[in-house]
Amino acid sequence: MNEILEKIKSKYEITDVLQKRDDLLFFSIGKKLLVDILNYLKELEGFTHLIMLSSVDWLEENKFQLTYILNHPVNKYDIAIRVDIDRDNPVMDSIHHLWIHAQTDQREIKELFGIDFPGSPGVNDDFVLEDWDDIPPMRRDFDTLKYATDNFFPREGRKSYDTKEYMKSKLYPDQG
Amino acid sequence: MELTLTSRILYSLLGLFIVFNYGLLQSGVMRKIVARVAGRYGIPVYQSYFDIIKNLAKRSQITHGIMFYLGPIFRLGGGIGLFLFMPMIFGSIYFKNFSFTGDIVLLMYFQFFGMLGMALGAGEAGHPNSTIGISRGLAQFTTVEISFTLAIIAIAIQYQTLSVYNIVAAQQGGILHWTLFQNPVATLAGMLSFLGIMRHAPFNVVMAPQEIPIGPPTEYHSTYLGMLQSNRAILHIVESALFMNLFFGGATNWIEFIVKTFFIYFTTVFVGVVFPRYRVDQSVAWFVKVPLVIGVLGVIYATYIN
Amino acid sequence: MTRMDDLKKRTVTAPDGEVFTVDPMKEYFCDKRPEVQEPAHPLLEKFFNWARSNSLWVLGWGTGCGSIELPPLTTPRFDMFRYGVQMRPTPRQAGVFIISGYLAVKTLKRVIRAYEQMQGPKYIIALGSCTINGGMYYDSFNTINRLDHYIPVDVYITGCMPRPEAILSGFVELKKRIRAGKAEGANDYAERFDWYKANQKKVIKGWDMPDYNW
Amino acid sequence: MFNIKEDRSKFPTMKDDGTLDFDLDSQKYVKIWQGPNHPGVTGNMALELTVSGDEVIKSKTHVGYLYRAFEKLMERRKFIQCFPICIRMCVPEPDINEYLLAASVEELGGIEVPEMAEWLRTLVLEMARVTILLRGVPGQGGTMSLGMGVQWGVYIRDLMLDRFEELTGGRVYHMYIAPGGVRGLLPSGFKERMEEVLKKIDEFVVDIDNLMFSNAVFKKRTKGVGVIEKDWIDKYSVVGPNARAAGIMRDVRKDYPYLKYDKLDFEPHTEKDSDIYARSRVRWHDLQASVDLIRQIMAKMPEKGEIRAKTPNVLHWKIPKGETYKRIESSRGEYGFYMVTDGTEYPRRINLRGPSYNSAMVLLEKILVNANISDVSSLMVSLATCPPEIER
Repeated sequence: MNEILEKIKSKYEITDVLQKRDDLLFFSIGKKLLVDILNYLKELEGFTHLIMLSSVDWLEENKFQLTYILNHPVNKYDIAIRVDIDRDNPVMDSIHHLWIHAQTDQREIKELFGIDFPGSPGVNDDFVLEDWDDIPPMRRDFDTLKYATDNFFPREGRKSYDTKEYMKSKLYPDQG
Repeated sequence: MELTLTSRILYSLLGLFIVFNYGLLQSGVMRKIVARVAGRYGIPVYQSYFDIIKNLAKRSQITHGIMFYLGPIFRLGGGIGLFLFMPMIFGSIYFKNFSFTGDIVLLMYFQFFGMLGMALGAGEAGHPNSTIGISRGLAQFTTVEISFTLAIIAIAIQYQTLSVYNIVAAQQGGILHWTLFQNPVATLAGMLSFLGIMRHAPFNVVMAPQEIPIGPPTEYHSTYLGMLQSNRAILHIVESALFMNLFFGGATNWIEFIVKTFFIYFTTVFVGVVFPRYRVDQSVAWFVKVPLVIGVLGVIYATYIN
Repeated sequence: MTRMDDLKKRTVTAPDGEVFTVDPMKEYFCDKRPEVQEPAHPLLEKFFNWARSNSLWVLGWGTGCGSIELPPLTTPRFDMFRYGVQMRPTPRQAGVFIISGYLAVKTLKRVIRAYEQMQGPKYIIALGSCTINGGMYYDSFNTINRLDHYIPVDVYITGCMPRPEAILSGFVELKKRIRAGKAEGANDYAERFDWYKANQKKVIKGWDMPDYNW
Repeated sequence: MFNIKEDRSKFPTMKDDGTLDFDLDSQKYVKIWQGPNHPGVTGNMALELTVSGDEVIKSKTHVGYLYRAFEKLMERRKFIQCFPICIRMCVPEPDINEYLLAASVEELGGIEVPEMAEWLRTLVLEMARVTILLRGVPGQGGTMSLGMGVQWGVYIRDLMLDRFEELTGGRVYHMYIAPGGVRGLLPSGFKERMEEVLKKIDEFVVDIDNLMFSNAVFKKRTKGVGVIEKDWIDKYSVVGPNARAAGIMRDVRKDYPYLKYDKLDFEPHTEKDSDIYARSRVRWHDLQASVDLIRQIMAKMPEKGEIRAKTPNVLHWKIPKGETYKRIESSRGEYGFYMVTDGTEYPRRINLRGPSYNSAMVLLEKILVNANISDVSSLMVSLATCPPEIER
């Protein structure tokens, strides 16, 4: 696993490398270099199997993080590449030419996070939601409880406590 | 003594009533047998009565047009027509129905008449699944007719008659006189086509629930469905009675009638339980290959021994 | 909205060259308000209800996670056929509709469409707490919280996925309600139709069909 | 003897990039929805089929009918509260989600799972695989109206659910695997009762072989239908039994051994011709392998042992910032779990990737082209799609 890391370090400028386990490696890369490092890993290094493309919303640092997890079926280890995209104009170039099934991931991320992948086939189709007019729901600034209580008819009598306060009041009632 | 026309009609209606009730109970028994193969008790035997009463008791129903309304009527007409022109009990003047007038060609016409009427009615329903089911049903039924007509020709050559009444008369007198033993090849062709007529498992692509949810009758409900169900009960018994008269020597009393039709119909259920379903092109290809050859051999065999 | 172009008015040239216009909104649906269907003469209605209760035809569509407990009902151990219950694939012929658990908004639109296509006295069995107060998904933006605001429900069965025995007891409970003549969900839907439709339209935004289409 | 000149004038012409050019308004094609309410669909998933005659020209998969926004809800719940909601992701096989969440939380939280707990987790995972395969293997015949096999299979699945109920208290959702270990030891006499159920499954395996696999009509309907070529395996990232049916060995239990699989000897079966028959044949061998695995586990498992590691108070458990990808071999293939934590009590992001995500969307749309309408539901069941896995 280390010689792969050395080769990548020599070729591309990657930051905060994390050697998770002996067969899992995380590292971040610039947005521009992503497509050709994927191409390089897929064609030359034998990472032919794209497991997943997922995205994490770091609201505090005002950025999205896209994670591409690749797998090497012969030597049996994985590489996860993180890319940071700023939240204001979330656009990323598509990789459906490398793996055809990536278009489904990109379609889901477009609908649920609002990150656009221009050129990916069928990226604007409905994936899961139908006639959705609010902001993309998986973003952290979308409050799902408020949306549910406004639109659907919550039945009265359902009270949910915050576990910490509730436990404290139960265990130490005298402290108030 | 000859019966007057009105008493003949009344006795035919009595025969129809017996056949209708026997059909409902028999379909209950058949579904219980299929359930027992799966290891469970299955529906109560009289469940078909509940289903028909419930369907007739539905409060609302919609119609897609006049032909949609006439579909089940044609289907029921085909079933009852098949019943009327065939002797239920050979020898008894009461349950001879009107078999002296019609012959086997009229019966085959009624067989196809019911399916055509249903096809037109279901076509008007406008549901894509029913139109697909119709095209499959008619395509399959035409190839089923091949081996059935060849078996009929073999019998006609052998007994020199087309009237069902005389065919049954020629088979009286002991088991060895049945067509089963006179011309076993034609009987085999007939029974293979019977599988196709009854549309049980290897050939039930017409009402295939997993592919096109129940094909033609998708849009039929409440009273239409009640009519279709009662026709299915009558048709099963009358079809097996037709095959009983042609190949297994007819019936001289009701007990023999019930026993024979039960076992004839049981063969299709017996085959259907353990077989998955052919696609339409495969079932059409199968009917043109195997039963066709057997039918031709049956005709040759009939001309040879005659 | 790629989905909507199927329902727009368009002119089509048939293979034999004849040109005609197709207006899907009028031709594909037939919209007429549902009206209350009066029960027949009391004595006859008692007999009909007895027959209806003994022949429950369930629509074979598992809308939620509870539908994994429906196949065991057809096996020798539970065998719902002894109660005269049977699965039917088309909503036209079904009489009972089992909403098995939570209901996404996208499924709710299809459930309403299937419910309105069912005929005559029709009954709804709702499984689990997700149909009562949203259950575990009370805070999800895509699942409804109270089913009875959208379609009239006859029998609720408890259990976060009720066991097959519980579903069988639900069928027996439904039989009692039918025989007692209290299972009039269809008429209730017809009487309070506007209230139901307002609730449905509040949740389903792209309502591209007439109000009541059967 | 007489050659029929193939008249394909009615059918659409093939464009250069391999797709067909047809316009829906030319009245030659029918659009049929094999939609959410369809007995042939293995869950709530809609196939929008464009059909010319009996042949499917184009198919588009619509999902979202079972969407409950799991990942959004899990961001609002503490780690221990995520367990009940995480299992309800895929109904026929819930235990794999339980193990994946527990394993991720333990890896990020830095907790060592004791020996006995790992044995029990392996046992529960193999029992879950047997439960889903008992319905999956005969289910292939069920799409062709071979109802008998499905009834026998689902009945024996019920007996296995009794063992689950005995061990964990729940029939389908078990909540047995908790962060740090498992919730309880085997009840006394469990092994004998499990042996009875395994004997019944062995009989069922022979019955289904006679009833379904050696049935002439079943062979005619499945051999050579829905073939997946070898180079599609990487292009569409096909995993699990679908890949093994094409001759490529993809089994997470062998490639990345987790729990106790390195101590058990089993050999995943591979076929060559990768059509519907081969895929159901591979799943049939998987069923037997799992039954044999359960016997091995129960033989090698120590009697007593510490079953739960010490975890901090689960209500205020803060897991340090980190991310991990855990994978497991579900009955349908590699099932992955990507979790990101940001040091608070709530997970920052949990993303689950099941094998149906790729096989039911893009691969199914490719296989269905030029398929007969009757084969659509058998093709979908042969890929072992589980629709809630796609939209979670």
